[in-house]
Amino acid sequence: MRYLPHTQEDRREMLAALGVDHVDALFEDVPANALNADIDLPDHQSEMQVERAMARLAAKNVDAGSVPFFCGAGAYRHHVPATVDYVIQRGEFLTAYTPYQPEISQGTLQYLFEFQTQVATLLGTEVANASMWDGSTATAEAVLMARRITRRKKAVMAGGLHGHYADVVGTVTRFTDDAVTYLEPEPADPDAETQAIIDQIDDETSCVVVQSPNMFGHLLDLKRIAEAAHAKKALLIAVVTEVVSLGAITPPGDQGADIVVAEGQSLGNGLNFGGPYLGLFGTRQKYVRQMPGRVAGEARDADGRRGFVLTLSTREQHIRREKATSNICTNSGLCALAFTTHLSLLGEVGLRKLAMLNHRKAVELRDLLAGVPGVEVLNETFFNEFTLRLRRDAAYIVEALVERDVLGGVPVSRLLTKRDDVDELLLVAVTETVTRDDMETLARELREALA
Amino acid sequence: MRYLPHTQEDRREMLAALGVDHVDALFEDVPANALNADIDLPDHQSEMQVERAMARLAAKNVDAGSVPFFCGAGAYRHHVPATVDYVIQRGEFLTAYTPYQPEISQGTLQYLFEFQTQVATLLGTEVANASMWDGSTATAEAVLMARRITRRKKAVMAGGLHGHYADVVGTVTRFTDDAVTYLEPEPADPDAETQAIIDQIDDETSCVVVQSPNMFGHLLDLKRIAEAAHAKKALLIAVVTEVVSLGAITPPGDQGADIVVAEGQSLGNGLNFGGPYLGLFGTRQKYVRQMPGRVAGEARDADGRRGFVLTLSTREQHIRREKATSNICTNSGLCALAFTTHLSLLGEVGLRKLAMLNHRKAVELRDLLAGVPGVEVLNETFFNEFTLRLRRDAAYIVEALVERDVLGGVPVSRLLTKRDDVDELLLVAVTETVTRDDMETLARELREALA
Amino acid sequence: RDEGLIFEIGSPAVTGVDLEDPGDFETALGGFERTEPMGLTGLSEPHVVRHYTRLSQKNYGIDTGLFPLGSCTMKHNPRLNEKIARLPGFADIHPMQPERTVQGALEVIDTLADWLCKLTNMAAIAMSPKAGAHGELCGMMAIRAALEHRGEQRRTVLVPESAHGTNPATAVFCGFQVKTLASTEDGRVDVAALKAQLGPDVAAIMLTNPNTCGLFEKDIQEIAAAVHEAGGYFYCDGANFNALIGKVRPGDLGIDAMHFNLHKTCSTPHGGGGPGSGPTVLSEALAPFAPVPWVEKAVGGGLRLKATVRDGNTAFGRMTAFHGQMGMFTRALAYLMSHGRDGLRLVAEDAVLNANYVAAGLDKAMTRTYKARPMHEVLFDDRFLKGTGVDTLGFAKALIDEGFHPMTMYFPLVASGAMLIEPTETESRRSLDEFVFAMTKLAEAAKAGETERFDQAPRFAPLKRLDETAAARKPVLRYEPPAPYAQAAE
Amino acid sequence: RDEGLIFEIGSPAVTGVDLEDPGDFETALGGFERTEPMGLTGLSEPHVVRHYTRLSQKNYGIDTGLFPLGSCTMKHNPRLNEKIARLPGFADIHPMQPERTVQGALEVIDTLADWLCKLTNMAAIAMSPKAGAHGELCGMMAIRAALEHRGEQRRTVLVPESAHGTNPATAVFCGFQVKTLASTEDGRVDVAALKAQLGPDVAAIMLTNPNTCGLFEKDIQEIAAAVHEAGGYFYCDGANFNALIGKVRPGDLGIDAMHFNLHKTCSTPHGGGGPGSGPTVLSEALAPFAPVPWVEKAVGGGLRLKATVRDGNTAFGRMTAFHGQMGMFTRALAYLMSHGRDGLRLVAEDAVLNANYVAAGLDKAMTRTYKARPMHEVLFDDRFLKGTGVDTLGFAKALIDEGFHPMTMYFPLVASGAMLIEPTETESRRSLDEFVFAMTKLAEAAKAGETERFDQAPRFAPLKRLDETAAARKPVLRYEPPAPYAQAAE
Repeated sequence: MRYLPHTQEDRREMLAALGVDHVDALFEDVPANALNADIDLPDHQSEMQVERAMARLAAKNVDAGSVPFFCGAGAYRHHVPATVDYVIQRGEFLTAYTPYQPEISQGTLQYLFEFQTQVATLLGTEVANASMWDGSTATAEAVLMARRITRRKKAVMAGGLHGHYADVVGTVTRFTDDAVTYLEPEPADPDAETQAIIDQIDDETSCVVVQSPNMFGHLLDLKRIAEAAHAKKALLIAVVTEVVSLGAITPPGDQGADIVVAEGQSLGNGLNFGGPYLGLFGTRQKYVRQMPGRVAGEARDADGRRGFVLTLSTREQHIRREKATSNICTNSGLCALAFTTHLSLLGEVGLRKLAMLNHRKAVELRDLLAGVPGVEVLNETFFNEFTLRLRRDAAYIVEALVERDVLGGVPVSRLLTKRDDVDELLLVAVTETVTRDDMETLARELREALA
Repeated sequence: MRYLPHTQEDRREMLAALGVDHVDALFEDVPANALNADIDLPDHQSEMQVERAMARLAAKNVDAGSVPFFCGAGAYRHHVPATVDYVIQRGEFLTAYTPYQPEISQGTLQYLFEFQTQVATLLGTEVANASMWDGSTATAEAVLMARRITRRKKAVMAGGLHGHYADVVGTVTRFTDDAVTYLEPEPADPDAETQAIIDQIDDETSCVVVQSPNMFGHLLDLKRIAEAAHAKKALLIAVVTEVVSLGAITPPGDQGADIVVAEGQSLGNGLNFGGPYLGLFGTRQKYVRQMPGRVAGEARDADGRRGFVLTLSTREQHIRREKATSNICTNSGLCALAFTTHLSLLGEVGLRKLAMLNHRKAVELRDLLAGVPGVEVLNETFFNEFTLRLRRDAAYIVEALVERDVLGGVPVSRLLTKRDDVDELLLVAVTETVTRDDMETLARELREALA
Repeated sequence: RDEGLIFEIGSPAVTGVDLEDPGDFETALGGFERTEPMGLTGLSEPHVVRHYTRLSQKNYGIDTGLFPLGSCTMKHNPRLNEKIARLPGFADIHPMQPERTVQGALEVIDTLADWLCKLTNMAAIAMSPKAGAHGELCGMMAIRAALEHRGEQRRTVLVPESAHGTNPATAVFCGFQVKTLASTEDGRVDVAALKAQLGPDVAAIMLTNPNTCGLFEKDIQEIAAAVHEAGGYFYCDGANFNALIGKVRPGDLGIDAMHFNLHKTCSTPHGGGGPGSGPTVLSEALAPFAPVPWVEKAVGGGLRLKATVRDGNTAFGRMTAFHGQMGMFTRALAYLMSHGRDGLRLVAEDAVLNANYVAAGLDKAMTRTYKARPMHEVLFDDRFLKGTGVDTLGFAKALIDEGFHPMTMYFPLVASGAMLIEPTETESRRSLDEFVFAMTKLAEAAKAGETERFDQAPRFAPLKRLDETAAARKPVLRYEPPAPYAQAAE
Repeated sequence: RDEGLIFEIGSPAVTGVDLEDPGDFETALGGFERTEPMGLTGLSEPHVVRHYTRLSQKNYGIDTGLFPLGSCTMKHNPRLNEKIARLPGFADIHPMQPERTVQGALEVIDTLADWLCKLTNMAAIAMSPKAGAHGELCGMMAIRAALEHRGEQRRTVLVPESAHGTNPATAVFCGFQVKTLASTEDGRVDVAALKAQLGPDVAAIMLTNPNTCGLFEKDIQEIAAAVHEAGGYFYCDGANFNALIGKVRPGDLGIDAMHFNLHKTCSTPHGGGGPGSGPTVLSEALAPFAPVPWVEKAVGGGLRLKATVRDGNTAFGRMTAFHGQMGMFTRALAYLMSHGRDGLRLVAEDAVLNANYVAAGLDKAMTRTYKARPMHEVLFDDRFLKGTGVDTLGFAKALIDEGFHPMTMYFPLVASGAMLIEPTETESRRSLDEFVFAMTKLAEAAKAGETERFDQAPRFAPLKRLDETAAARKPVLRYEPPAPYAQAAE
């Protein structure tokens, strides 16, 4: 076995040194009836065999790069510079442990500190943590954090919150006494969504959870909602599923959100069929000790040199055990590295340009699709994704587009699995990787599929 | 431009600091008629655009991994462990300069020292250098070295020497007064080849250049040739184009060769359409100061610690200029790293197993193809490649096999471009990457193509 | 040498990415355009590479040396797995693509699920948990859902003092109350005391096996039977599964749920703190409550993704937006296939052999907490340092100067100044010998009163000892640009 | 910390590769089987990764810092190019596959050839040379072939003293004799003296432009005309083409041949000493003599590889077994396309700007050899060190302690204690400022008599100063296992 350094002779000698003659003697405390059961699995394979088998599986999938591609809904296909992938593959990053020993972990700690600064800047918050698992779990953590801060139980989920995010919040609060209210989706009317949120805020409300751009692509007036929430001493939790949008849009923190969570996959991280992704989490300085997850902070070494350490660990499970702010332990370190490397490459000018390029392409596609018979564009505002109401069932049309070698978007019915009234809605996303040709192909094939 | 760090403002300020107002002032010594000519080339492109354009070109090729594949003739498709590619991509290796500053180049120097030891061990020579460009140029260098040692002008090229290698020797000696004799190929009779070589050795002979396994796959009795050469004080230069064979075969050095050159591509390095490859070069200790190319040697630092340096540089062009043993400067450092990493992974047991596996598969294929009507196997001995005499033109058959999605081997006519009597000869190579299925496919398709 | 922060070495005007110019067009941002400068900086590509290369060189990783971190299983991370995870057919597919365009991906999930179930002899598996702690949550939620389904209100979860902190944290996260389980002198659960603690309010026990003292809970089948008889469930923390893989199936021990840490046992890289992956196996009793989504055979052939809970099944919910850590699944499956049944058994055997070898090697110099045969890790305490003026922290930091990462310190809490050592199976005998030699040398130095080398350790690391207390007192969590001169002058 | 050799840390019994067992079979090796043990050692995969990772950390590279190596053009190596070169369609194709299965590869060669010809305004190009020195050989052989074709016996090649050592070595390799070309006080070729040296035996001149003093040979067109008039050819060493790319076309200056160093100008990585790549452009006069193979349009469409010389063309031969450094071609083409016409001109401008900026920055502390405006590199000599007791070598090694790679030393030979500095265009202003600061600090220290810091330099590198003289006196070029005890005891 290529990963196991011992020869049979090594094993024999080491066992002899331990005074036992068979390795099973080392498993003496295991009940005999549970030792060495025969397991119905194949024996070891060479690197070449494994690579071939896995490559065969990979080849059974239609990768996004091989066809015109318009899927979004919380996962976006952006171009990731080759530099990013090089950086995260360096063994000193890839094979490092959680940086509990700061003297030999400054590489990880410094990039986390830089990452936190970039994230806080992007989200418009005072501080940010060192990452969460993804946007959806970060959202659930935010709801629990709001409860700790406000000591109130009622959480209000906006109708435009990503359906799966709402499900995750529902799951995490299922066995607590939190009272979660789910508002109706308003696929075509963001003002109605906003009003419904505001109407729900009362003196019992811990937080409102609002996504903007929302699941349907509409931009919401977070400032108005923040004011309404703050009037009742409730918190606004803002959710962003496409972090590139923050290169073009005023960040939720600047609009008054108390906690901002985001899915950071768009920068530095590939689609990966949904994971690993990267939860971003920012909040106000005053709430920092209620914040879940790890944080890196500045420190000095014995010689007075600047360095970084994991800090505020008294919030965390390995110190505080059952009183921890969260059970989260391993987070998304390497995804955070990919994110911060990509963002360091982009810089402010690059991120703004990238965001506006995404938006311009979306505007272009909107114009193209608006002319397709049987298609109604529901959005007046959007960033790089918008909703179509089709003449026919969206899932059916998406399947028809597959036949035409186009991955045409995400049917809303896949996000709101419990509803029957969204079957004709299709989410269409565009990024800088989409060409004019791709867009024209979509318009043409959609026209034919709907005909 | 993503690779250029200056902003326009930087450039302006730096020019101002230099007291000039336009960059062209820095090019004041260039004749005006030669400055800033318009060049008919496209402007810069984004990473994504370049990647797409290059990927489109790559997709126009039939890569070896996608079809049953039997090409050899001096370039072999072996499985290279992913570890090797990781190691050579580490920036500290990839982006290092030639290790002239040993204190900050111990990484490169130590692996070169290890490489030289492995190469000398494999070739059966006392010493080896730190690599040449490829097997063919190493062969030409060996001929020139033999002349320096023997002060004789006659070099004899065996009939079984790879046709392109013989061409390279011919080119390098074209403008010198070396007298090179090229013997007739004996595709079916290695004994005749051996005898012809021995018959050519006389008191004027500087060296005989003999490949084994030869171009047709036959194994030659180098010991007999070495004895004949040494009797006349001529040198035997042995050439190996498939270095994996040395895991199974007694090395040329042990058979009496004075200089052994080899193509090292098979270990660690991909096919790469012919380059970069890796020339291996070994010889006797007593000839070391006539040896071309760089060498790493052991040294001590000021504290007495062991280290490594480039040594014997008084042979080299940067010191000795027109009196240098060779004009070679840059060699194949990174390819040598790939080679030594792969060989360190294999170790002795792995290399032997790999070699015997290659040989076993070749034996298997020989048995299969021997039964195909219209095919005559010319070899009694071989390692992982042998020669077929076909009922029809081999180049034609290879084209016919392409239609059947098989890359069926290399027609000898591509190696011996000046001859008309080799058109029906086909070289067929097998490595550990070839499956039983692949072999059966070749046998079947060949049967049909010849029918 | 210090490396500046990107905010210090970069510039707001620089970018290392070339992009098409968006040009002028009529936006649809509804007046929410970002207008203010953000304050981000950029670097050209050459300087990005250099910045992160230099940072990386300040890190220690498995690639640079042995990681004796007990309960963390830091083993070799094969590059093959990195290569496979990057195949476009895996890396460049969207979670919401139509199912027939991702049959290979579903097959990866399905195949990995099959391997993990067979290796544990368990009925079902939830693949979506994003990390070990998330897997714990999954298991405990399944237990809550099962209890709810039975109409029971049990609220107590028994956890030993030696447990990972995530265990009690997770239990509380699901609305349980935690009670500490008593242990015996020899470092294992006190079965008699456990039985006394069982009752109608006990929902579950959470054990780690081998436990965090490195000992196999030899009465585990008796414990499982007692818990089941009392109407509770048995959650097993899978962090230490490396001692058992291919050799012992937890399902044969009577457990109801166990998470994997794919980034420990299955070598998907730790990455400086993630991403992890926490698939969680479930017993027949808990299987109906597994969260969505899961992969199942489709009626017309092929595989489908079951992601909706509307048709009356008993899934307890959804744990994450998509289907789990696909990027880790491909790596883990490649790892498992590479070893195979025969190789995985060797993994467990060598892991246990190595820990025993190190234990024996260190017994002369250090004080082992429990006499019992260790499994894949071994627990020492600070008795051998008594009176030397050296504490566990100083001892561990001095190990850095010897070229090793420190062992796990002050955990588990049951030992005074605990030092928990886990070498893993990917270390050679030579490397174990070097480690034992270094530890022995340090122990001798401590006993010889060379306190300075411990107090000042590490001396040869990129930085000297960092003041973590001061850092926590007034946390600085982001870079703030220095005040402009004018402002500073005020 | 020292890292043992693989022969010390490995074992003959260990392998890090799993292979199918070949089993028993009847071999066809004709009695030449290897029977003796070889003496190679193997390491498991984890330890291979660790060994080479640790070795790599003892290296300096462009990724870790600035490389002020004059005439070596060490610039940023984009990772995009590494990714592209590894596409299976490029990396996994055989040089002898049928042409129609490698049309994309032939297109890469053809397109790169077109770029290089256009950037130089030259008629033709030989793509197969494997490195710069090989390209020089190609150019000089083309000249020999052209002379032979003209029936002339010219044997003299004029080379300035400041030339790279490869120039005279190559000329001799082709059977020429080398004569040294006179230079003027200001560091350039003495045109009048050159004209006087021209005659019926002069086959060619070999110049570098900008020359190795960093100066542009401003009389180059006059020189070219004179050489041509005298019946000779003009070989230009392309090592310094980075100063001109996109900005000045050598063909407009009258040259007949020039090699590229793709690993310098076009950023294909230097790799610790290769692989390089040396495509060589040729004038109309030399084009007919270019070596095989080359890519040309096929009659029925597509591209073909012209590799045979049998049909009476004047190709001077074949330089290498296959078609050149394809792996470098893909990288170089990606580099050129990324920059484009506009970006390449900026490359030359920024390269020259940076050298001038550094030159100006160092003028206070050091002594510049020539007053003339430098191009992409600048030459200093050791006059500023006179009387300090510090020499160029000590000064350069002290730079290592400041975190930089030394500049080129003792080359060109025309300056006393030469220090040739080339920053390249991929360094930022900040990085140049840091370099100038470090150099100035060292110059001040030398002048202040702090000789110890130079004599003992480097102090902070992986090793102290190595004794190269002793190493060359009794060269140890391979590892020899220590004699067994028994033998040693004799």
